[in-house]
Amino acid sequence: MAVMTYREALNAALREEMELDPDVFLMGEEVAEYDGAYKVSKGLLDEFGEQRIVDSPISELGFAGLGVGAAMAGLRPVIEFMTFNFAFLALDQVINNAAKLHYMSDGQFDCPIVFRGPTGAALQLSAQHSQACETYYSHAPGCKVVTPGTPADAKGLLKAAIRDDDPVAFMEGELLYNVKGEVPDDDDFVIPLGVADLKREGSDVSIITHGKMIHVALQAAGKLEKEGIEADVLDLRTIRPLDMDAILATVAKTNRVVYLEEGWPYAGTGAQIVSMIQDEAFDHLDAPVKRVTQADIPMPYAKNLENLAKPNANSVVEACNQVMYR
Amino acid sequence: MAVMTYREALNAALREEMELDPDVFLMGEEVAEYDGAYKVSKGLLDEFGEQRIVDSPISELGFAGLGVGAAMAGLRPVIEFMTFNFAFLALDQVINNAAKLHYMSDGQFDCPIVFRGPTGAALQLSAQHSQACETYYSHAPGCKVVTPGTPADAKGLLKAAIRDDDPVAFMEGELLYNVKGEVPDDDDFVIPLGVADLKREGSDVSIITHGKMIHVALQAAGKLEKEGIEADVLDLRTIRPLDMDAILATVAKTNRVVYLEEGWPYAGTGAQIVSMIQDEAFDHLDAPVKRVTQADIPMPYAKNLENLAKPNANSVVEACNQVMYR
Amino acid sequence: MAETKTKKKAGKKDSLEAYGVSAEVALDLMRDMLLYRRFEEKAEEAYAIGKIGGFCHLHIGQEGACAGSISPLRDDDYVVSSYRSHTQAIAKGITPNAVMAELYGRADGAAGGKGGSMHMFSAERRFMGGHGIVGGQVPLATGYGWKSKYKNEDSVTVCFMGDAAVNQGAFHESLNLAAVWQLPVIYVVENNEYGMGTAFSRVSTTDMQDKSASHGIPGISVDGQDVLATYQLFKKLAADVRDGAGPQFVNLETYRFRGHSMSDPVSGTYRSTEEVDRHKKEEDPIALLREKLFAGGHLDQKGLEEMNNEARRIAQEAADFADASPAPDPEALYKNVWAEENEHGRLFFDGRSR
Amino acid sequence: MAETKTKKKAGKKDSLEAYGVSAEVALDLMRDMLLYRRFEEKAEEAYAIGKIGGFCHLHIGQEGACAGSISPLRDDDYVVSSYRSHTQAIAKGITPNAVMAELYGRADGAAGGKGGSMHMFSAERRFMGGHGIVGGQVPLATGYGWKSKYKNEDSVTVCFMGDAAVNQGAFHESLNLAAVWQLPVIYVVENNEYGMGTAFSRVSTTDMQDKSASHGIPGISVDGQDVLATYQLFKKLAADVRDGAGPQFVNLETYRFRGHSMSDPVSGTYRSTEEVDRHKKEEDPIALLREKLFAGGHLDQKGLEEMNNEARRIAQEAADFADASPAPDPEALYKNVWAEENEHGRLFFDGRSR
Ligand SMILES: Cc1ncc(C[n+]2csc(CCOP(=O)(O)OP(=O)(O)O)c2C)c(N)n1
Ligand SMILES: Cc1ncc(C[n+]2csc(CCOP(=O)(O)OP(=O)(O)O)c2C)c(N)n1
Ligand SMILES: [Mg+2]
Ligand SMILES: [Mg+2]
Repeated sequence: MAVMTYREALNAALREEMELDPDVFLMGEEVAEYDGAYKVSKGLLDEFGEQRIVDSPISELGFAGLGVGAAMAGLRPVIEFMTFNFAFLALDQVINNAAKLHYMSDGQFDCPIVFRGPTGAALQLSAQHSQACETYYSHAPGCKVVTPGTPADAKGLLKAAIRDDDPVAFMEGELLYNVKGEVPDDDDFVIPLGVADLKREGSDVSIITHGKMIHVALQAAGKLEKEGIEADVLDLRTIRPLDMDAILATVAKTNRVVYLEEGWPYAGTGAQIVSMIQDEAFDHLDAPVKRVTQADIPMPYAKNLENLAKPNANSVVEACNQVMYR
Repeated sequence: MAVMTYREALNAALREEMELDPDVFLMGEEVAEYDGAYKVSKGLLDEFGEQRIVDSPISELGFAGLGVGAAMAGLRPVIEFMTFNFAFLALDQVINNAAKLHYMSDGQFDCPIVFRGPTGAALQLSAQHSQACETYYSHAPGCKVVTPGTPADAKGLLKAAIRDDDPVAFMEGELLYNVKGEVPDDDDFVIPLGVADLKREGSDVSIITHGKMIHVALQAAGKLEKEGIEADVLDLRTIRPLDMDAILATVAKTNRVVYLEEGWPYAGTGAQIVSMIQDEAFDHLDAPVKRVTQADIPMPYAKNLENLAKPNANSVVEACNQVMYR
Repeated sequence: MAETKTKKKAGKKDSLEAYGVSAEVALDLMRDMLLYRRFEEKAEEAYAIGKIGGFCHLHIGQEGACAGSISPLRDDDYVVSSYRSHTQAIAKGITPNAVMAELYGRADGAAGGKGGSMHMFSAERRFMGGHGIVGGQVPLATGYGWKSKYKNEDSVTVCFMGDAAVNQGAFHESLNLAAVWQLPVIYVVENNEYGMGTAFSRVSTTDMQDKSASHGIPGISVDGQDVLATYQLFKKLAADVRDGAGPQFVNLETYRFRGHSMSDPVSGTYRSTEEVDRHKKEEDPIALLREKLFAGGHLDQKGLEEMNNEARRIAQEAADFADASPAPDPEALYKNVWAEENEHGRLFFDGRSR
Repeated sequence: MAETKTKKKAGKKDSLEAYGVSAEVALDLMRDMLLYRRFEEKAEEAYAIGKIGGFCHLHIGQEGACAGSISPLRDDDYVVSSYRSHTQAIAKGITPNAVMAELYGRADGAAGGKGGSMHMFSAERRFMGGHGIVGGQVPLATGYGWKSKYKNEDSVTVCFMGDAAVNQGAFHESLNLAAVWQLPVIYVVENNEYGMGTAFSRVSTTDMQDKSASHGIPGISVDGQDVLATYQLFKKLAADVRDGAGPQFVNLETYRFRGHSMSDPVSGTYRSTEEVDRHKKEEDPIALLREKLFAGGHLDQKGLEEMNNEARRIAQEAADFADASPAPDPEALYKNVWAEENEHGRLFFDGRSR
């Protein structure tokens, strides 16, 4: 297995899919000449030319909608949002068009489009640049949501997302781009959407999470291990489709669950998952499911406040202790 | 008490608040000369003139943002979205500006603005015009969300929303405008935000809901009554702030809960409330909380499909039977 | 910025030759317009007796704009529009039967009953919808143009929108993108002077024709009540754009003879009854073409009546077809939410597929 | 549409009189620009040693645009801008100390440490922010203008944005609203030729000055490196708008001497080092004014050095002040999320206020 960064893994996935399918193109701000604001598309302009790696004006609503139209007409666009914070401007095109067109046309038009870019907080970027946006996309049927946390997942899932015939919100993490990890050397390494990954095994408590929070979860599991507690760490990887079987399996095993997510609590992913767990595994629960989220406030700039606002390993450990009544 | 329609109640609330405070104005599409697409602002142009009742171009992002700016500068705008379905276009201004400005400026600027209009499905308006939008607004700290279901609540809560110093998404129902009900004659009838209302008392099962679904809940309660089951019907009225005390009280009383909402399930209001109930009233629950929502699909046009897609009294009764293990 | 300004009402008395339009084409346009009128009247009737639900936006009065702009197009050209698009769907080749069945919400409708009045679709005919969000189709159209260019096809996209749509950011962002990338898209405002109850002059300080000026796209006005002038312009524009002329902007001046939708008054509040009557009398696209055809000896009263009866027959047949078509199968409810139901994981969250 | 076109580089050698600017004002502008330059250099230095975090967008090279446009304003005028606004905040009256403390994320910062580089605010000075979403401040500015008109005040709003912002729908929607309602707003593009790494000519087919053409608002270009020309124009425009001239659009031509933000290269990728060097050499707003002041005998080398030392002192003092200011109290975390914490019900959902 090759060791590469999350950024390189995404880059490789894009390159491979573009080589395989001439209808795949990448459009967004600074993706071409500048190699991408976060250099995810590095070198692709040279390889594929300006018709397929396209620098766009700062018109999120316009170029997202252009992508939806191109997808309806048969292409397979990958639309990069420099970050999902800017994609509120494009949300009408994602929800009212991309997610609904297949149904409204009774299946006549597909929307094989990927909207990708970082979501959530990086470091000290303050309120308008530090929002985890999963809820806005996963709420709507017709839209799939993918949140890879490792280089391997980034590569395998991006390839699956590009091949998927539905619109996919593919949410990365700015703080993940430099993270290194092993990525299988397979000629064509694809991870199907809808399969969670047990990133760590343990039978005392389940930490379920997605996206960049898996690293926080694993850190927390390490701390717990020192106290003799073994945690299952389940990485959902995709929020829609959702691997409910894997969720129910870990709940049945440990009977104690913590859901960890980067975003705000109200109507977050965790709320939905708690709602399903208590419904479908009521008798397996030995304690209420606890949730660990960002503080329920806009993200502050000051380093000390930002640290207090973000979920961390200690708050996860504390929640685990609560569900274990320790 | 006077009997009036929900529409008249809203109209009266607007009139009274505009009479009391010259800084309150109403802006939106067709609100002035046309009396409002749904006639909520009927007669107000004559009374207050075109500086305060303002017809806007179809520029949701622009006029919502204008409202936010006006609020920062000291006015108290009421911005009408013809329906919230069109407000996806304005969401950036609501979430990134209105909801965050108070915090980002460390309290220097308030945003006393009301965004109001109908949310959810009316009759056969199809996918793009039939979306319940609560989640998009309640997810973000800094934004309050109000969903009145009766004329009295419409009046008392709109007056409170206009007086509130924070941005409020005030979500009405197109199908509610003609609903009649008693409205207290008080000179100044205000219902504080954050107080749920027990619309019906019973001790066997709790139906918790908000917005226009209270009518469905009451219908279901009527059906259950015939079977000898008495339901508590708790109308949250405001989603943020949320009357958690009232929720916990009904859970403690009945130990069995159904959450009913008009919108999609994934990360809906119900998910959040289930998550809190199982956390804070774990030992009170005799059965998992069940949720009744719109079918998890874009709204279809055909009458038969639309009826199947909407939550109804029978599905609520069925869910109540489930939580009662009948 | 603007290049041509074909004055409204200009040339109404001219002969066909002056438009460079053959009698055959002119007669076809007449047939089309009559069908659109009779079709919409039938829809109006069906709405009144509860066969059609929801919103229903008629094109009555705007038939010239529709026939004149869509007839010159090829099958592989793309057309997309707003919610006011029953007749445009027919013009692009969806059968009146399928359009009416969609209005009725039936299984044989152009969208299987799922779309309704605002959402007609045909992938085969490249009629890309019927869209309900004002301006929402404009970025999509830009995407069809992108696809044509990307694939080196010479197909053209015609994007219709109402006059109110130019105040949406989506319009301006799209025109700029189309200009920067020189996309083969004709953006057309069906300027019927009102967005619901709001006169255009109340929401813009410039003329419609200037609305593309910021983006360096030529703005061209044409009288949409004059179907021949409209046809002539669109024939030329489609050819130009096919040849690489880049994006265009057309102010297609027209007038709606009905209310905004079925629940809105025709006149009385935001426009006077006299204004509407004057337009009906002086600017009915069907009457205007009739005059020309009669004057040129291309058609007589009898021929016209035959055409009209045929239009009536087709509209009636569509209504009968729609009536006979079944409601969608309840099983259809969860069909086509996703193009691809992944092998793993849950896509639906209402318990259906647990 | 456009009315005046003040040619770039025009008049650089003119005497103060030609601009109608007194020596006193010119010297003040010099002092201001020197402060902005030294302040931003200090921020740059602090960033490099980790005192400032996140993004940090400097105004170096654009001091003339800043000083010339804001100096003519009154205290009760509104200014709002993008994330590149440290010096504009100072120009509108926030103390350098408070701006630097905000950059450091400290309790005495202009937003109590919550906003950071992109979000400076002062309700008292009517500096309405620092905004991070490109174009997001343009509708807000329209709202300040609305308020002035609503309250019959003669305050003027100046809305700054970058050249890339004109491709946002928010820009076009706002200009149209301002035109329709004749709001007292001056929309100003600080046109530094690039949006991050994208040259304006790559994302528009028209000149900047034409970007307001669709909305009937005059477009005026001015050389922002020539602080006197800028001052002269804004003095006039502010007076005109105060007198009811309605909205204005200014193409304020300038150039950024640094990278887009601290993590971006100054040159090499999207612009050549020669290009940057040439601008620095020929179009430094400070050097250009210095020449005029020296030539007119209004300032000598010694006077300049004194001014410069004073600027340096203020910048250093700001850094010292920021350094000494405490981090925000952890208690501040949940403060000011809401303006009004309702008596009833739960506003926070993370368990904090259970
Ligand atoms: C974004 C958005 N805002 C508001 C509406 C409600 N609405 C539907 S049609 C309409 C008027 C549109 O007028 P125009 O564009 O002139 O088209 P016409 O109806 O005249 O064909 C409005 C306000 C909508 N559908 N979408
Ligand atoms: C809506 C939105 N899209 C993208 C970004 C990321 N971004 C920040 S600044 C910038 C370039 C803006 O350039 P310009 O408007 O010319 O301003 P300048 O930085 O030159 O002052 C971009 C793309 C953003 N902040 N907001
Ligand atoms: Mg119109
Ligand atoms: Mg720039």
